[in-house]
Amino acid sequence: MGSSDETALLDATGVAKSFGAVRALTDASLRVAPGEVVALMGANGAGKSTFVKILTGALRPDAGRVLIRGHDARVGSPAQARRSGLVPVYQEPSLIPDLDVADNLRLGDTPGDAVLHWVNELGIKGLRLDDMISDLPLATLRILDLARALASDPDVLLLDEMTAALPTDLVENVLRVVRARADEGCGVIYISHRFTEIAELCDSATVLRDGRTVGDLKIEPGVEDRCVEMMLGAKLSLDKRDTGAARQNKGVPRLRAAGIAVAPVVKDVSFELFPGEVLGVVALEGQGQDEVFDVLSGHRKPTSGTLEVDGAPMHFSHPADAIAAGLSYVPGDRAEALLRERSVRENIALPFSARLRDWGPLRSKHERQRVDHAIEKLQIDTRAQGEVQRLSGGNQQKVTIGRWLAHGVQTLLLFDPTRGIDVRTKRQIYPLVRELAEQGAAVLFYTSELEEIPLACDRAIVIFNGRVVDMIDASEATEEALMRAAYGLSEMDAAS
Amino acid sequence: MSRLLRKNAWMLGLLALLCVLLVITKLIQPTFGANGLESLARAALPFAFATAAMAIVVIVGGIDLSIASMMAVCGVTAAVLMQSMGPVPAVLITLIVGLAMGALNGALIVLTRVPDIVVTLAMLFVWEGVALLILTSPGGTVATSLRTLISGAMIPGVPNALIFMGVAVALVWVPIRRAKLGLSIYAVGSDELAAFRSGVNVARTKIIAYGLAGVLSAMGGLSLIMLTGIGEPVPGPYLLASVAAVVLGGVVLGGGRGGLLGPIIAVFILRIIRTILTLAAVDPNVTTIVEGVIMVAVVMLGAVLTYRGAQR
Amino acid sequence: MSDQPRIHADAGVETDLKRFGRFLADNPVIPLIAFLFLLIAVLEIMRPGIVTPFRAGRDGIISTFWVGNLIKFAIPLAMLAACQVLTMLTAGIDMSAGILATVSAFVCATLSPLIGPTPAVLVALSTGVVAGLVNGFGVGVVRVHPLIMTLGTGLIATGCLQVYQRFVISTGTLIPETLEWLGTGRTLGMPNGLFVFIPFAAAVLYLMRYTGFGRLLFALGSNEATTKLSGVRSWQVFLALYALSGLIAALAGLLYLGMIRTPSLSLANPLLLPSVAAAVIGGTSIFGGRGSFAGAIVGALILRVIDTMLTLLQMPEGARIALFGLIILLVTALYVRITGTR
Amino acid sequence: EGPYTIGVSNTVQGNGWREQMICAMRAQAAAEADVEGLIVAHRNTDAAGQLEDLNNLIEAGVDAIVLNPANPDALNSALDAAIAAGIVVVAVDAGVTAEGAYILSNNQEEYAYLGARWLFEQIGGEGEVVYMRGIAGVSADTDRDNGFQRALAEFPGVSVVHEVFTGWQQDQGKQQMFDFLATGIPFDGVWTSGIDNVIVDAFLESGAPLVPIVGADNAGFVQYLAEVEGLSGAAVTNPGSVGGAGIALAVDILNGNAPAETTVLVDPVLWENATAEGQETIAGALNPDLDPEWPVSVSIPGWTDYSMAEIIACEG
Ligand SMILES: Nc1ncnc2c1ncn2[C@@H]1O[C@H](COP(=O)(O)OP(=O)(O)OP(=O)(O)O)[C@@H](O)[C@H]1O
Ligand SMILES: Nc1ncnc2c1ncn2[C@@H]1O[C@H](COP(=O)(O)OP(=O)(O)OP(=O)(O)O)[C@@H](O)[C@H]1O
Ligand SMILES: [Mg+2]
Ligand SMILES: [Mg+2]
Repeated sequence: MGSSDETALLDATGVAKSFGAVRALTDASLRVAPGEVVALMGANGAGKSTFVKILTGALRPDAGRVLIRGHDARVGSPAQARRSGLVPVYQEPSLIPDLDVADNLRLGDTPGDAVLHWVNELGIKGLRLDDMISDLPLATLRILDLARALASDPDVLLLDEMTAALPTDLVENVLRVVRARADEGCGVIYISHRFTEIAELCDSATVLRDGRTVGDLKIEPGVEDRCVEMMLGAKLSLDKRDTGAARQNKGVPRLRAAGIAVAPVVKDVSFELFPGEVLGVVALEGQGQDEVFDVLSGHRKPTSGTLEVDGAPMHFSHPADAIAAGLSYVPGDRAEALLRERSVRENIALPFSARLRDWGPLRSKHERQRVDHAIEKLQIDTRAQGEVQRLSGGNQQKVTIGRWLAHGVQTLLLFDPTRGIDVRTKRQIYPLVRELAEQGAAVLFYTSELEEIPLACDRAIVIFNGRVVDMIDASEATEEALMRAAYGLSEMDAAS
Repeated sequence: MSRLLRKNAWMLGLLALLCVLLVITKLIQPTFGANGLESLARAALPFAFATAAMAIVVIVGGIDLSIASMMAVCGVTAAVLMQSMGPVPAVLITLIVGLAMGALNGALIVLTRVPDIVVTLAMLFVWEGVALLILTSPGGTVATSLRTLISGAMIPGVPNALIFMGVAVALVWVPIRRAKLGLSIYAVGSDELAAFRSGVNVARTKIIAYGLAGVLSAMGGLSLIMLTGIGEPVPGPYLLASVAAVVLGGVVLGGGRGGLLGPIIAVFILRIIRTILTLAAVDPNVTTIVEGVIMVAVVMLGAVLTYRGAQR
Repeated sequence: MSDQPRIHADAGVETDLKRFGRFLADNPVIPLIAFLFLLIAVLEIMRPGIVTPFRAGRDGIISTFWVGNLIKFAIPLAMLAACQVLTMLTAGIDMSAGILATVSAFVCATLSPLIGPTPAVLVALSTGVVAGLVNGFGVGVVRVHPLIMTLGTGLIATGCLQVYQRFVISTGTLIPETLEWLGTGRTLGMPNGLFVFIPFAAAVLYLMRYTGFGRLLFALGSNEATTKLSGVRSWQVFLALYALSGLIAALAGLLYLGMIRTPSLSLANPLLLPSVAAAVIGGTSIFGGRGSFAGAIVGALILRVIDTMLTLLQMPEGARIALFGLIILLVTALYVRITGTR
Repeated sequence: EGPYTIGVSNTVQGNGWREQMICAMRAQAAAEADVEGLIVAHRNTDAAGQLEDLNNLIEAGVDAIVLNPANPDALNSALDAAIAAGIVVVAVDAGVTAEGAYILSNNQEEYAYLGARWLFEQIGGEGEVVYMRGIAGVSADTDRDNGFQRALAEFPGVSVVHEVFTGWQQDQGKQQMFDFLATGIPFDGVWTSGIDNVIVDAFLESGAPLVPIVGADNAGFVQYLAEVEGLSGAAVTNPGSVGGAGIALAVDILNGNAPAETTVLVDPVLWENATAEGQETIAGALNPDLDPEWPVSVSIPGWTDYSMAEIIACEG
């Protein structure tokens, strides 16, 4: 527990930073004492990532003072930060894609054994030092990033939305390991939009709003509302959805998958998705959910199995085929979904020009209307809209959803759409998804945050080891039940 | 083992292609032998150095359009110097000149933040002009000791030119590839931001990579005058040829992937194709067509194979 | 509760200089045009009177309007730069543009006496389209790197031109009158080539900004995976793009033929590197996703002004060439500094 | 003896003069009964590339090599090897320094001297001239510069007001002349290194008064000399058919009829249109159907045995 009379490991005050006209930070401050885990909180675009980048020398501040163990410090580069004991895990994976794991570690002089130890500890099995980074899944990369940070024996660990792309089991491990490090005296700055994680891990919270530190809080039961109020400058009710009576699905399903298999991961995935329904998908990391979404979106051909849309059999050989059949896909990986140096408008309007017959003059009025509607619905922060890469991570994520919102959807395939999105916007996305469904769309919704299932879905299928092992109704979908199912435990129950 | 094989599949494929081409040469011209190999190796020398230079800057994520011009500068510098001093100091000075030119290219890229292709396009003209200022028309002299270095074969069947090339490139590249610097070069080429965040000094790495390209260009310029015996101020056709060989050799434009061996094998392939076409007395105009077709076809084949692989 | 994201009211904090810098960054053509005028001013100081339309030489009036010539020679260069800008938007490049222009010019001049000017022009344009389709097939379908693909087709086209050339050595050459009129004629002191170029430039600018096809070019250069996700079949775009680039190159070749009036086997080849230079000086990124044809036009004019300056400077050829490079570097470096773009 | 296989090496492609040279070689080879095959290495490259081609020709087992050398000194290693292997070496257009090689060359220095002297005389021995050269740093350009400077030294009243390199490119030359005309700095004559008809065009298109212009005997320029009102000028012959002559010489040597001298200089001739006599020569040389970049002088009397039609057919 940090208190002000101890010497802080890190004490930053009055940090400011502008990007052209965008003032990301105006007056941010933060302190971390040994053994303390401080949550850095704020809405999307509040400046959290910018703050972390400044503290670790990846960006130069316009103003501000940083003390490390009470001494003035000028952190000029990430390498220098590391030498001063400040070790970050940035929100974007910071590993070199074309080098293998060993070379990546050698680059930062990090001992390989220690990293492998931490990787194991964090629950990733079978990682080899000669694996190419570009071949590894996102979750593994995040874990590797963290393991690398841990292995370099940090005094202060800065974790920027480390867990956003992780499935529940891995999140647990991360929280456990980080807590243990803190107990050994390491200071931790922890950024996440998930209150459950913060409640479990953090001792205190520093809240940023519009680039300014608006206050510090002690984490204790019931602090959530107060915290949200500080983050947003307004109250937000966090009530649950009234799931009501279970839906009655009748007639022809919008989407029917029968016996889908993708060698070697997916073995047998079958489900039916009806118009007006939001069907959740629950799975731990690497159970085949990625491949299933790839098949549904036309990215990959299944080894066997059939797809039907509105009763007609479908064979997709290109995403365009899936889109023509009304299936719109929001991928989990933003790198895949965004034109980084193009504007928000162009990103959202992209599908309007996709087909050969749309190559002619743009219908700009039609387009502007739809795009503006989507921006408004999702409350995308358009301060830096000239280039999507200048948006904060959460706002980038919203753009990927906005694209299909503007285009209009029949069947929406959402792969972890709330990754890195702040509480307020999440609370707007669930009703949005519901609203789409009520208007007749069918939604397939994979999320790594189990608490979202009852908030957004009617039913959920559980995928374990490449098979659909269970189907849970929203009314019964407690986190515990989902977790059991996700670990494949309910199947064993049934067998015994 | 299979990993190693897969990693180097492209290079092994190129090597196999080279062997096939050698066999074809032998079939067309049964007298083709040690002499033929030797002149092949000599013809490949300037291309190999230009290609190695280009490969390094492409790996670091850039491109250097001024390589042929730097070769011309180094060629005339050495040829002029050797009129008044011994070969060893002249060669050393030339290598330093090459290093300085390359490093200047790199420094300009880093400092001005102008994209690599623009800076080196401008420097293409600057170095070309400098070469003409050093020597307005072909001239100068080259020590015979240097010229004999790349002729004949000390080890039967292995031309001296090949040994010279191997030793020179290896001296520059192997220690760097082994050291962390080599890793940094690949890292910067692969993902500059991630490299910076992993603690790599991006600016220094780039300048060094361009400097290395300068040194290799200097070797290319030296090999030119070793072949011809005089310095020529007009840049030869090495720029586009080196880009083609680099890509053919499996280095990805954009950076981070590939090595030097593949591109150098590609140089030999391109050279031997010309030999074959000459031996077969193909109409020279058709030769141009055939060269173009082969270049495109090999890369197409590679693209199709890797695409298939990715599609699984 | 306020739902709208807050906009910082920070206009007051920002200095005028910074704001001006940002204005320039948003309109990158403006500093380029300023450079152009600066260079022209330097030229006028070097050779007083060169820019003015009519002036007395020793033997009376010489009706040489230098600005007209500047524009005249910049037109084909700017057209080839359009090939580069369009392909660079998708992170490509068209290294065959110069040769395709030459092929088109040579084919037109040699076929005109045989089949008449109009069919010859059509055949010439179609050579460009066919070669462009080959490029597009290689890049879009087989996924060969554009640099290699276009380099390869350039080589192949050179060879074909050489072979073709042997059959028409003595058939004579004829340059269609319309092309001569476009290439050498003037209206109100301005080259007639503008009658082709202005609609052309307008069409390219429109294509890039206001059509779905233009959107896709930017999108493909920015992130091909994303365009695929959005339902774009990229091979269609590449095929159309490179065919268009070939067509533009062929058209530029025809105009150039009308201007130079000597169908040489290397007529437009030397325009290739300058066309790339004009595109990149004009702010087009070779890595795709960013580019401006207006900038490329100004870039072409700048290159031509530098050419004139150096032609008129009395200095050793080496110094001239080196100076050319240094000026290009200086212009782009200042440009990057002012606009803050890359 | 025969039949022989002859190798040809040339380092500039896509230039009318060089194309004619190659065609002359083909035509001459077709006309020679003893020649069985021609292996032509013809591309754009530098001296090192020509070395490669020469080595490939040696490897191909040719009996003779006829080359247009990129440089007189740079090719010795390959040429010495060829001569040592008993291969006859004939350099055409420019010389080589290899011992034992035969040279049948257009006299480039004389070429420039002849034209420049005519020009300086034409402008009355004083005034300013524009000097439009070829490619900086290339041997042929240096040779011609020597000739030009020699003539210039003989006319102290003449000075060079603009010196520029056209790169032997039509568009470059035309654009540069436009620039000179635009500056308004007066000049009295133009000497060009073979980029000539576009220079006349530049004058005509800008409406500037014509001055005497010296060029080469390219079909386009010769046509202008005959037809353009008010143009006084001269074409200096530089026949591409030295190539054919080279083949003839190589065959002679192979057949044991080697000439006493290893060097034969083909001296250029000047055709001017200022005198009636000259106009007649030009009228006789006109060939309106020929590619405008091709020299009109297609044969060298005593050295070549083919007809106009044969060289144009370019087969062999
Ligand atoms: N390179 C940049 N150029 C311009 N604006 C930028 C840049 N980087 C960040 N910004 C802007 O700075 C503001 C703060 O961004 P930052 O990434 O720090 O937010 P954040 O608090 O991490 O948000 P999120 O929760 O969405 O990750 C945002 O408005 C963003 O658009
Ligand atoms: N390319 C990506 N695709 C998918 N997930 C990503 C990607 N990059 C980062 N993430 C995950 O998303 C989370 C949020 O992204 P990012 O780090 O950009 O957010 P941030 O700037 O901190 O913003 P926010 O507060 O809006 O989440 C990260 O913690 C990371 O795990
Ligand atoms: Mg962030
Ligand atoms: Mg962010």
